[in-house]
Amino acid sequence: MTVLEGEQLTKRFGGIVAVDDVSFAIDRGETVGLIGPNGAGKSTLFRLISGVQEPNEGTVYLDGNDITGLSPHEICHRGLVRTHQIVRPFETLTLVENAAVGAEFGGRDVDDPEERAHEVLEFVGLDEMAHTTPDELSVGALKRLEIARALATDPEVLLFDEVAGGLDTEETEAIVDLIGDIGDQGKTVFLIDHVMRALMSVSERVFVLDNGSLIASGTPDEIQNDRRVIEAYLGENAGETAGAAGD
Amino acid sequence: MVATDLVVQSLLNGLLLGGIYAVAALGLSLVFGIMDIVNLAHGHMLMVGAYVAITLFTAFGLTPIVGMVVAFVVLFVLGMALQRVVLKRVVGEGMEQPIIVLFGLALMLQSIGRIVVGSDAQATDIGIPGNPVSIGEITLSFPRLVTFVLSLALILGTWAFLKYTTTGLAIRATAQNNAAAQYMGIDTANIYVLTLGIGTGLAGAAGALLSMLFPITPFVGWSYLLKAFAVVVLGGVGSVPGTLIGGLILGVSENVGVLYLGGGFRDIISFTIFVLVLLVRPHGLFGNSGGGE
Amino acid sequence: MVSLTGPFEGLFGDRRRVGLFVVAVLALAVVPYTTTRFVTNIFFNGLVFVLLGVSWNLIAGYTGQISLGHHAFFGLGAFVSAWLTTPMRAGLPESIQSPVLVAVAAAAIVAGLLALVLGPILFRLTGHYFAIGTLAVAAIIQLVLLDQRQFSGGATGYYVSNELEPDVVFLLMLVATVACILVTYAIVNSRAGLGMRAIHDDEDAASSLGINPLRYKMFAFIVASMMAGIAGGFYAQFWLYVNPDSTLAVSWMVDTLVVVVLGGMGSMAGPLLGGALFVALDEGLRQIAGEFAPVIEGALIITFIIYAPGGLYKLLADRFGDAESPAVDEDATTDQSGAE
Amino acid sequence: TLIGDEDDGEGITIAATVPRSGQFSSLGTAVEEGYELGVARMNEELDEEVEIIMHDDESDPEVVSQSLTQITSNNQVDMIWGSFSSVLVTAGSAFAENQGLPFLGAFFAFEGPHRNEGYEWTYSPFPKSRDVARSTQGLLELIPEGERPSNIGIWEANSGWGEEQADYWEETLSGAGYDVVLRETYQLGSEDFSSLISQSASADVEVLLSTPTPPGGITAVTQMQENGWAPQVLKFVRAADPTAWWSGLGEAGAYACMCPGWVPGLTGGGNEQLWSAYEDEYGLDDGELIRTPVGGGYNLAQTALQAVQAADSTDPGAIQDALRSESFETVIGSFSFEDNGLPAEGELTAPTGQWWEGNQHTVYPNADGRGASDFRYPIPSWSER
Amino acid sequence: MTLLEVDSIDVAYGDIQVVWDVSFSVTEGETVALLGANGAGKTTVLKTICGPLTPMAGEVTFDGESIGHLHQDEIVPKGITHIPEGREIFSDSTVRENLRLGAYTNREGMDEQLTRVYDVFPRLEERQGQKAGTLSGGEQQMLAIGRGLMSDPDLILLDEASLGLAPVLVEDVFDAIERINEEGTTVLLVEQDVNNALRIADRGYVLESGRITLSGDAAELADDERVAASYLGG
Ligand SMILES: Nc1ncnc2c1ncn2[C@@H]1O[C@H](COP(=O)(O)OP(=O)(O)OP(=O)(O)O)[C@@H](O)[C@H]1O
Ligand SMILES: Nc1ncnc2c1ncn2[C@@H]1O[C@H](COP(=O)(O)OP(=O)(O)OP(=O)(O)O)[C@@H](O)[C@H]1O
Ligand SMILES: [Mg+2]
Ligand SMILES: [Mg+2]
Repeated sequence: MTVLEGEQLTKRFGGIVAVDDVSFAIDRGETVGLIGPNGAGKSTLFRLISGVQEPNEGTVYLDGNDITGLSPHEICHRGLVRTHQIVRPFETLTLVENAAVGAEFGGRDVDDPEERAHEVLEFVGLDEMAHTTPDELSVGALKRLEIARALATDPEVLLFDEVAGGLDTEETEAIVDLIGDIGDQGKTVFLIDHVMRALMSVSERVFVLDNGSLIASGTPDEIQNDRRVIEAYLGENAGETAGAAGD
Repeated sequence: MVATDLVVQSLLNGLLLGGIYAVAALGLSLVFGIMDIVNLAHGHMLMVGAYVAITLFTAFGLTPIVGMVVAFVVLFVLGMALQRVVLKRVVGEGMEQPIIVLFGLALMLQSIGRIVVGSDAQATDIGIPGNPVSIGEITLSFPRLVTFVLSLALILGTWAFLKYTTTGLAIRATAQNNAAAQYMGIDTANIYVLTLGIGTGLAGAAGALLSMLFPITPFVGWSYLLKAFAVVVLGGVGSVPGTLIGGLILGVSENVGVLYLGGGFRDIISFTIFVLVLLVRPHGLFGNSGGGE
Repeated sequence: MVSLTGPFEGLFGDRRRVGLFVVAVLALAVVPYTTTRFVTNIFFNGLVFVLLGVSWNLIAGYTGQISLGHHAFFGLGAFVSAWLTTPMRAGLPESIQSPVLVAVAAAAIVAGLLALVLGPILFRLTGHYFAIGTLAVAAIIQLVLLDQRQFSGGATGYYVSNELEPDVVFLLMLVATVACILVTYAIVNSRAGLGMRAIHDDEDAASSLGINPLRYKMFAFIVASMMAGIAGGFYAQFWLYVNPDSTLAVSWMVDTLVVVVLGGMGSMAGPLLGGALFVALDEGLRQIAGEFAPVIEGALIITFIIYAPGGLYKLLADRFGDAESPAVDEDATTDQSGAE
Repeated sequence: TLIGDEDDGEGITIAATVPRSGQFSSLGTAVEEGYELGVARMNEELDEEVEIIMHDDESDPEVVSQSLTQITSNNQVDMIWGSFSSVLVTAGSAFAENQGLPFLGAFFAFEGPHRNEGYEWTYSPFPKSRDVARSTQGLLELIPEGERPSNIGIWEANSGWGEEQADYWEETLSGAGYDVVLRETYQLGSEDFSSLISQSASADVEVLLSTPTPPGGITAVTQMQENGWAPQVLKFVRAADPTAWWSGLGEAGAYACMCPGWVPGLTGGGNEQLWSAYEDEYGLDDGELIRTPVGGGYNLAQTALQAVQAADSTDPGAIQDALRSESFETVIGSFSFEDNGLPAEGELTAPTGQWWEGNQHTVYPNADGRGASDFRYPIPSWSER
Repeated sequence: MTLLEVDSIDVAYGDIQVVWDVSFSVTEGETVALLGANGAGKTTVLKTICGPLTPMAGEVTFDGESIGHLHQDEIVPKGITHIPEGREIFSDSTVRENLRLGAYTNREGMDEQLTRVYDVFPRLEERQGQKAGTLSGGEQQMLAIGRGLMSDPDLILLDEASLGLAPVLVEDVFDAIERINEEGTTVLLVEQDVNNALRIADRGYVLESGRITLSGDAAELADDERVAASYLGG
């Protein structure tokens, strides 16, 4: 059953068409990857979905309702939340407060936001540091904090923009496991990443964006062997890299 | 109904005044745009520059045109010292810290001014004989023409400096990304010192120009600051041509506006325009708004 | 909107602090009866600064919206309360003549309404632009009132009369200040406070986690403006004179900034300490240094910012080590009379 | 409060503030000199010792109020003397009304507060707006009928007094057959008069009347010169009062008329004593005349002296009674007070001074004292000066 | 000939020391990789070489000259360019202006270098008039590298140059680095992508918790099981 749907979405910046007539549908509980060359329009597509920017044309449906043009907090209240490509913690709040923001304001009825905040921190493995501030965290931990905050809103759909970027192997694996766990809880995950071994290992389906347009979609295997995708994005020896991480 | 002559006359008066407004705001705009510091003491620095010119004028009979150069140099040095000794310690501490430091400075300058020169209004005059210039029914004040030309020269000079010199390029780069500028081999600490020097030096020069037209007291700082803000916002922060246009818009709208609304509205007109522009174009008429994430 | 589950836990958790706070308030309460009017005036102004500081801190320190127009709400509050206790002078019907408390309440409400109207417009601006925009709006309000002599008395000002002794007004102001401090404390430690602090740190991130930034900014703005209105209302009733030139002057804003920064921004105790320090500095220096007082004051402000950027609060907290995390500090005690 | 609790009964203590700094600072010294000379005179004539405590009020009404609070908190004050301009004087007066202390205020012409504030303790021995308007008419009538200009221009300061004075001028002068061809408001404190000048030139203004602040007036004349326009008669009430006028403008300031309450050239009413006391105390150079605010301040002391003498007591109520019922004779003339503290209508002539060769001379009414001279008219165009 | 010599440096942020006794050297013409987990101190070492950080102890020598205590503005003209981690670009300037700024210390060679950069990253030429702040993440990364090349350095320090780049581009970037190196520029690079890094590097050092724990030929390291264990997720 479709939970998130984009219909003929287009976003232009001056002469540049960053997102060009993109339509897609994601089923409830699915984990879907989004890849594409730099500047393909991936982050822009996420911004259109999450309400940070409004599309020039097209419609976004969440649970069958039109959410185009709503502001980010309204969309969050309807159960869709995203993380940022560059981490954006609340610097002066402790980790538990960071997470509590999601629990308090996410728009779901949470009995005890603080308890919920500890739960999600526990889940991403940061609960021991609950009372410290983010400036003491490593990049990997900050990315996990982004995820924790998003989870605290108890969302239906999560958009992850490059949560594995810039992480070492160990951290990447931790994130991959985390995304897997989130998927196992029945949440819908839509994620962008250039780290193929991470993305391919968690995604059930993969969309490929090139130059603003959706050029392919399919299972990770199909995508990795798609000529067009290899040319536009993966490159010739991508197979090994992805394979190496195939676990 | 207001006579056409009067409208044209006011328009021209407004333009001449606007040139001065622009130069009075130029330093504020640069420091704001480049260093992201709102120089709350800008008006008071204008005042100091004006007193430099007044002192040279009354003590040595020096024309404020020369006084302007001296005022620039004096304030340039003051600005550099300010950055080197004080401000560099508070930038990056949040926007209110520099604001308070500069407020403290404004308070000091005003009180020192009061102690040193007293609170009587003083002025210079241009020191070159010149009659009002008449074109038909229209009369233009000679000192205003001279100050207008000098203002334009200062603005143009500043613009060319930023646009065409290597140092200017370095200043612009530092404004956008300090860390990156350092990676390019730019000594950004020095650039800041220089920028504040130029910003306050321009305030000094503008003060000297103002002393030719308006009486100066140690208390004029705040009102010039507000005017200068209006110009900066109209023109867009950090934009030199924008500052000129902002100044002209302000001068003209004030002078023509009072013809129709009455003199009591002079400042209300300018601040209302200022707020409207802020709302319609939050980054000024000629500023640009950043996008992306 | 605000869930106030146990907002005062931290505040009343520490007996010593509560004790200090109560002693300070009691000490202030006897000021009008044990000192001269001149000294009472100084303490009254101290209370005004504390209230302005506490309220500005809510919008600027906690919510991160550096308003430079706080004085407009103070000044407007002063005029509204002046009109209500002394309507005839503005040519208003005698029937609206009200007691001091009603007048001050009305001052708060009008200030809040103005914030309600201006907020959505001003909050289209961010950062420095918001600061400058608020400064300009305040200047417009001042100019309009200055021009509307019938209502403001113009440059000559507006004389106020009321039914209360100044000493009583002082006590009411003290009560109002304490109440506003408690309310601010409650807000900061409530759900709304969390939202405000999140907006302070990163508005976009807050928005994507479900916070409606405008709503909480407006909430902080309106509450802060109402408190400034209360301060203004009492100010008019205590001094019995308001003047658009000085009561709406930017110098109030500047002094408020100084109070908060001297005390420590984004902490509850900051404005209290700052208010006490500022008044002591201001008056003390005037007595000692005469015309050099403002020069010394300016130099001290600069020195403070450089060498004690966290303000007096941070200095004391570091020294006596009873600070919590700076944003949620619970040390709301300060001995005002001790700063004299 | 502790204010006024104890009465030592000894001597007379006067609290006063003067604008030593701020926009009226250029007049502060002269006002202070007038007070000092007047207090010396009081000490000579009274058995009791008279002391005056003066603070700087920074030309700020709130400082007026604070300073008076401070002085009365620390001293047994019997009387308060006002500062300068309606803005500062009304602040002092409000304080005095609250405290129930006799208050004397000069250097303001604004009648509004007297009518609206229900004054009981405030008395102003000083010519008021209506007197200024009448004396303006008298001044113009010094010009032979054939040459007399008829086009009046009024620059109305956007203040209560500015409006009141403009109303009186318009009413009095239109009544007398003049044409008020221009009446424009301007913002007090604004420094750009170029629009008003263009408007005046375009309306063919011959007589220019206004009430600017001292710096404002100086700027206005400078800008007239820059724009090559001048009226034939110029009267700037208050702006042309201080010496700063001449030091700021020099010859460009000549011809300007003022109404400072007192002008050198008046005789009687103690003027002779004032001159000799001044010479003794401060000295006068050759050809130098006493600055006008000195006379206004001195006149205040004379009024106080006569009130105390008549009351034969320092009791506030008794002094109040004396002020209400007695007639006074001072360097500015003879007058009594209305109940609201205004000098009784028609009793005071606002003497008009004119700047000439660095001094303020009495040109109206006709006087023959030191410094009196003939009214110089018309003002020549700038190119001929 | 040794171009860069890092001799037992200790580096700290305030009181927190993060680099202990690190020594290594880079010979002229070489490509050397500095590897390590997140937070190992790689960026810190690079920043110590190029100026922003100063070692508490130890010495950095470039071309026979001690540079440990110099600032960036003195170091860049000596021929070291640092392409920083993260996208330190001039967001309000156009792509072209960014590149011009890269040549701040090399104004004569600007045109030549511009051609070279456009050659390596045609995308930048396409977008030369666009405001850099509106480029996509990856485009910004390319710009940062291109800009670093503009000063025509003798030694280039690359911090995670492939971060956020599409796999095809990652290859392109590594190819470009190889080409730059072949043309005579010495390269010191920090990378997460160990495979690619060791593919183009001559030698490598492994940093663990602020200390160098392994070093050797690239080929040796690639085969070293300890490297494989920690970085290749094997
Ligand atoms: N505000 C903007 N103004 C102009 N152009 C923009 C703006 N935002 C994005 N673009 C352009 O739109 C295109 C798509 O950018 P987007 O950030 O969505 O790419 P992306 O797929 O996320 O790339 P990356 O993987 O590098 O992060 C890019 O060419 C970018 O330059
Ligand atoms: N400005 C700073 N202040 C304090 N500690 C810092 C600072 N910058 C980095 N650190 C700490 O120094 C250590 C080394 O950091 P560094 O950035 O050099 O690591 P890195 O190897 O480059 O890691 P990454 O792969 O994440 O880029 C880390 O523990 C980090 O937390
Ligand atoms: Mg992206
Ligand atoms: Mg690093």
